Amino acid sequence: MTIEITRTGKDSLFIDTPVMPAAGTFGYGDAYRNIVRVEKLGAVITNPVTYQPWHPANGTRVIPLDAGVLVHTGLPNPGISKVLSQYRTMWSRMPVPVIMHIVATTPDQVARCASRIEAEEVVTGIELGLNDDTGSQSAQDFVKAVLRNTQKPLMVRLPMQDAYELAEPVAQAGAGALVVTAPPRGTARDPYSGRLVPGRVYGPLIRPIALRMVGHLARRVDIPIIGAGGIHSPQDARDFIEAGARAVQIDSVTWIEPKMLEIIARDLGGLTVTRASDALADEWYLGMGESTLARRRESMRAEDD
Amino acid sequence: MTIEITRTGKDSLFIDTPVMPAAGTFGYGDAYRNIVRVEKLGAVITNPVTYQPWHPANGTRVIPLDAGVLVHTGLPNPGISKVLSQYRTMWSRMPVPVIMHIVATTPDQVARCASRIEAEEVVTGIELGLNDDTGSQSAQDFVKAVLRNTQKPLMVRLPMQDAYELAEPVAQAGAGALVVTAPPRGTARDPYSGRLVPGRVYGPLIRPIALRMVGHLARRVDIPIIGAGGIHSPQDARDFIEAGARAVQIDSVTWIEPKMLEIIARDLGGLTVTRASDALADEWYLGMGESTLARRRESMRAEDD
Amino acid sequence: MIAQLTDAMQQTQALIQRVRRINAHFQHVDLGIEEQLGDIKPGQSLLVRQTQDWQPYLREQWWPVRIAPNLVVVERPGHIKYEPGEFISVLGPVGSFFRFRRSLRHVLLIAYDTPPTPLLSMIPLLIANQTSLTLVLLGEAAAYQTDHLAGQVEVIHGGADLEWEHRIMTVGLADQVFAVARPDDEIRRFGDIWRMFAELRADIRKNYLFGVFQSIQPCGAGVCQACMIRLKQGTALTCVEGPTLDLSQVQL
Amino acid sequence: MIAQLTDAMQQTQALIQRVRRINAHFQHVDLGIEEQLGDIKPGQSLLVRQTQDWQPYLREQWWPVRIAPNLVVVERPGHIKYEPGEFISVLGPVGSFFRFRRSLRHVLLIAYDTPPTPLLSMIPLLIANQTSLTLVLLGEAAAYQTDHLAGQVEVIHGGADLEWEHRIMTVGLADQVFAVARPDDEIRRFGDIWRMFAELRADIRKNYLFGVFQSIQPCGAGVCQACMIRLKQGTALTCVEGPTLDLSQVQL
Ligand SMILES: Cc1cc2nc3c(=O)[nH]c(=O)nc-3n(C[C@H](O)[C@H](O)[C@H](O)COP(=O)(O)OP(=O)(O)OC[C@H]3O[C@@H](n4cnc5c(N)ncnc54)[C@H](O)[C@@H]3O)c2cc1C
Ligand SMILES: Cc1cc2nc3c(=O)[nH]c(=O)nc-3n(C[C@H](O)[C@H](O)[C@H](O)COP(=O)(O)OP(=O)(O)OC[C@H]3O[C@@H](n4cnc5c(N)ncnc54)[C@H](O)[C@@H]3O)c2cc1C
Ligand SMILES: Cc1cc2nc3c(=O)[nH]c(=O)nc-3n(C[C@H](O)[C@H](O)[C@H](O)COP(=O)(O)O)c2cc1C
Ligand SMILES: Cc1cc2nc3c(=O)[nH]c(=O)nc-3n(C[C@H](O)[C@H](O)[C@H](O)COP(=O)(O)O)c2cc1C
Ligand code: FES
Ligand code: FES
Repeated sequence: MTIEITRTGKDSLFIDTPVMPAAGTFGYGDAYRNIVRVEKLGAVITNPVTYQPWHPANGTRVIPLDAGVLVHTGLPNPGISKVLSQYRTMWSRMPVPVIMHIVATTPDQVARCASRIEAEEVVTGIELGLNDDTGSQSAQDFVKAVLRNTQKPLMVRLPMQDAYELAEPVAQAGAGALVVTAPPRGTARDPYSGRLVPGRVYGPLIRPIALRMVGHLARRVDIPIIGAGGIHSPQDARDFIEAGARAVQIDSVTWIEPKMLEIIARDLGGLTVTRASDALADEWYLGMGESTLARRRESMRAEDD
Repeated sequence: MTIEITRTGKDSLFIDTPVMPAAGTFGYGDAYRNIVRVEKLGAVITNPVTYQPWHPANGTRVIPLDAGVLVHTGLPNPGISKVLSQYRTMWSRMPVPVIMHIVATTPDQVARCASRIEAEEVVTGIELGLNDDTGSQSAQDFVKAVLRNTQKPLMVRLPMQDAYELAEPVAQAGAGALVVTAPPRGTARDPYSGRLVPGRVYGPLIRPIALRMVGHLARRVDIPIIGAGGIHSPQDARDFIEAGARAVQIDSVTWIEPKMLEIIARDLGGLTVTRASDALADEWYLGMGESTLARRRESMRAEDD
Repeated sequence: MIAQLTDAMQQTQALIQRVRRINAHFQHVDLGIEEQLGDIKPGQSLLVRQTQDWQPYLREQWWPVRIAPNLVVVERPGHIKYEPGEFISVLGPVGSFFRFRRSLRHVLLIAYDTPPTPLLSMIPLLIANQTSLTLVLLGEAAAYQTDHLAGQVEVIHGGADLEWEHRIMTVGLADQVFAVARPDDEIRRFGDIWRMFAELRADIRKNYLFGVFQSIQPCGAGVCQACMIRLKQGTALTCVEGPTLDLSQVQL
Repeated sequence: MIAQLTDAMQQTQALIQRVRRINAHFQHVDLGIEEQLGDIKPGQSLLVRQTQDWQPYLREQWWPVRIAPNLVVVERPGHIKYEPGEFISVLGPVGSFFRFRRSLRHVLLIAYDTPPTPLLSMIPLLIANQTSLTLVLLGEAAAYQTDHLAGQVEVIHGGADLEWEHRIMTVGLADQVFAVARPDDEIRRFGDIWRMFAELRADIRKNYLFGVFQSIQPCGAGVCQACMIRLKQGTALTCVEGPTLDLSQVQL
């Protein structure tokens, strides 16, 4: 299976499996090396990177919600130069394309990021993350700033708040694909400090809202859409494909059940694991078949009798 | 306590308690008469009404989600004439203002609804529900269509999808207050039919997104904002007030725990019930103090010993 | 159809007093109920929450199978664990009660691909009234074990094709028929039942063939409109006018 | 600070083998662990999920108090019910292990307004090494009952004001100090502890006073950045470089 996930042209991006991690959920590609077999994924999207280093936000970072979580980080990262020097070698060994997520800070900084990436063979493409409250004009400026400085394929991740408004302008400006959408911004009360904390909201309830956006926008824009938002199972991922997405990004479930990322990728890649007994050695995953613990439990039960 | 919830002027709307049910969660005002003491609420918002009768949607109506639910009804209602003739008498006995929610179908039909309501003494105000995908111009046309035909105060409920975009134009067109926001549209798979079902998403995870919108818009528009979206407890409601809302609407928790609507209203109305022993007779609610069942449980336990 | 308004629901609590396994698949749970819940009548149900948090979000609909003063016995799937002494949150009574004809000699109950639980609360009442009762289990309903039912109930196991032994006779005898069907495709299945009766009888009169609807009920109070059924004339909310609707009036 | 990269975490399961009440507030749970989880070392923790659904959403951080081959004993609040025979989902090991000085004669443990649980896994190791141990319980930590701790651990109850008997002597004796503080305001409380030590000692050298951080960890794998702590130079992720950080390097 080969899937073209950006608009057709000489710089189009092809992947083998229509599943990849969302920026911010998979680090720079090696954090889950003992859990997720990266070669089963379509691509790796890096954590968000800015031109300059960014420091972590102050105050409360995490507020548990019902079936979800609000996270507030301030998007800390050591800046693009440090990230490239630290991960270049590791990325050169990646079995799948590496797509760098860059944050739309200013068109100038974004342009510099793009030209830095243009020089890096190990990076296959760019994902540009637009901030909430970005207007159409400004979004187009960001896209053009990237495209003027690189030939690499460009995906643009739309903020949920303005996805409907930005989709067409961003496509017109030349983006190769749209990621619909980033986790929405929210505010929640920190039960300890008593303060209202801003952040991003993650969890399964985001999914129906994102799925509706994907279904809606897939009929309106003529570049590929990559669906994202609260996907927590293979069926969820297939729903996005059915609604019109060319591929999907998996977000916070990777934090909670990292193996789920690979399970979804195998499923949509046509490698569904259905039974323990038929599984190839490398297809075993948690909960499948025999284990020493299962035997230990049996002996516990035998002692009870 | 008296709170002005629409912009100051001769037709402003005053309420005693900054808490009311959201349209669609409280019927026409009497469904919960044995559970919720209406006089503790600030106002009653009716179920959404259209000029013509609307029929129910086909297909699946309800899809349970994690900590939430997707509901798809098609907004059935018997049309404004039937609603008025059926409920006029009951509303005349309501101890708090009745605000009719009318759906923005066409400016012409909305204008007719407004002039029908203008003639009804029992209805104190209008809440206009804008549909998703309404543009700014069209939203202003709807608002003006209402205002040309009534002197009654007008609240406008913004769709979540376009709340940021519509807030200012709607305020400029003369709306007395904004309700931020209606439950967002979403899509979810019906596990039985296998179909993707469109509808509205309800649940606690909406709250941080809505709360952020309220905090954001309260600093940008100069008419009162009524906060709504996934409020499930008195603390949630107070969060919206702290973020800048003049009052709040309580939505789907009323379906699940109808008494919570009154508990929130009492709390924000300054009538917090803290202990069973001090509660006035009418302040008793589920789980407070003595009950015949508690005694019955004691005797079950005594038998066990 | 004009709403048969029952008295509005209450929100209160119930006490799990006793739990008995009745067969491989089901258990009966005795619920002690508060006086304020009022008189629950056969046909009405309860909307129950056991958790303090919001998962699951919607209440479960619990069907009484026996009703006594201050006590309701409900039939629940056997794999769920209920602890005697546990309090649960209850909304109810939900819906309208069964309406029986004045002179009633024989009632036919049909369960089609679903357990007959929602029908069972009428059994004690009808037996006390000397009404004879036949329960037909069709399709997947055949797996329902009936040893716990009163001996007076004649039980017939039919096939998946709405066929059973002596069908013409049982249908001919019945003064009223009450059916439940698997809720994921209730309207279609009630349509199957309707057409089956229409083949057997020249005309199906009013107040004869009823469906007991198990639509998911987000509110149970007539406000959310999610349980609305299209009638030939107008609409009905299964949580208020239902769960039992005359199938001659429903748009099948 | 350059990341002390431990080997990356595994996702696997553990078996609850035994549950013992150790005092009024806590229980010890014996977890049988899969070989693939590898060697867990004192200082590391596990991220655990018991539910199949998404409520609660985040994993709980479980702190070992004793580590043996294929077995980890964790200390959990007493009011939660764990069933022997139950499987739980485990991510781990999380974080880096405690680093001790080569010649270590006395270690001081401080729990400030929080149970000392995250510190306890070093006790068996240090006792085996003939290191003497003092545990000071400050503020709300005084409610922690210590009867289950090894007799070799000297326990001192202090006040809410960071005072305790023979404080100057205990601090003077200690070669290394490890502290936990209530997580809702950890940085401020570690600041209190730092200032208290700064009053007692002319200068606080590196590798002497450590904080064991209990930040909420959405991922535990260094990817979500939510557990990031500002250092005087740069930053540290408590889930990778922590949970134990040298307080002389932390921006307090
Ligand atoms: C799964 C996941 C996916 C992500 N995807 C994206 C993405 O597609 N695009 C993306 O940009 N980030 C992405 N990020 C980063 C994330 O969106 C947030 O930016 C990051 O988590 C910090 O936001 P916060 O709400 O935690 O903190 P905040 O305090 O809200 O962020 C810090 C401050 O920085 C501001 N800010 C953020 N970005 C900019 C900017 N570009 N220009 C000016 N100010 C800015 C915010 O408005 C805020 O005031 C992702 C993170 C995760 C975990
Ligand atoms: C708690 C609650 C609050 C509500 N608040 C509002 C509100 O503030 N404003 C409001 O309008 N409704 C409100 N409603 C009604 C609700 O928003 C939905 O309109 C209703 O539930 C039907 O939508 P649906 O998604 O279930 O069905 P859908 O099938 O999505 O709705 C039927 C169709 O009607 C279309 N439609 C809806 N309104 C219009 C319109 N005005 N003009 C043209 N087409 C239209 C929809 O796009 C859809 O295609 C509320 C309902 C509830 C339960
Ligand atoms: C050039 C630049 C650098 C920034 N660096 C940081 C940073 O290091 N950490 C951070 O949390 N936010 C950083 N931000 C985001 C600012 O903090 C943000 O614009 C400010 O907090 C107000 O935004 P808000 O209203 O969206 O919260 C940076 C923004 C810009 C434009
Ligand atoms: C005048 C008018 C009457 C409508 N009546 C109904 C109705 O009775 N039931 C219903 O579900 N939707 C009704 N609708 C909404 C239409 O069904 C809706 O516009 C159509 O389904 C397409 O909208 P969508 O793309 O948002 O789904 C009505 C819309 C208008 C403008
Ligand atoms: S369940 Fe809400 S109207 Fe019937
Ligand atoms: S918990 Fe996610 S980076 Fe530490």
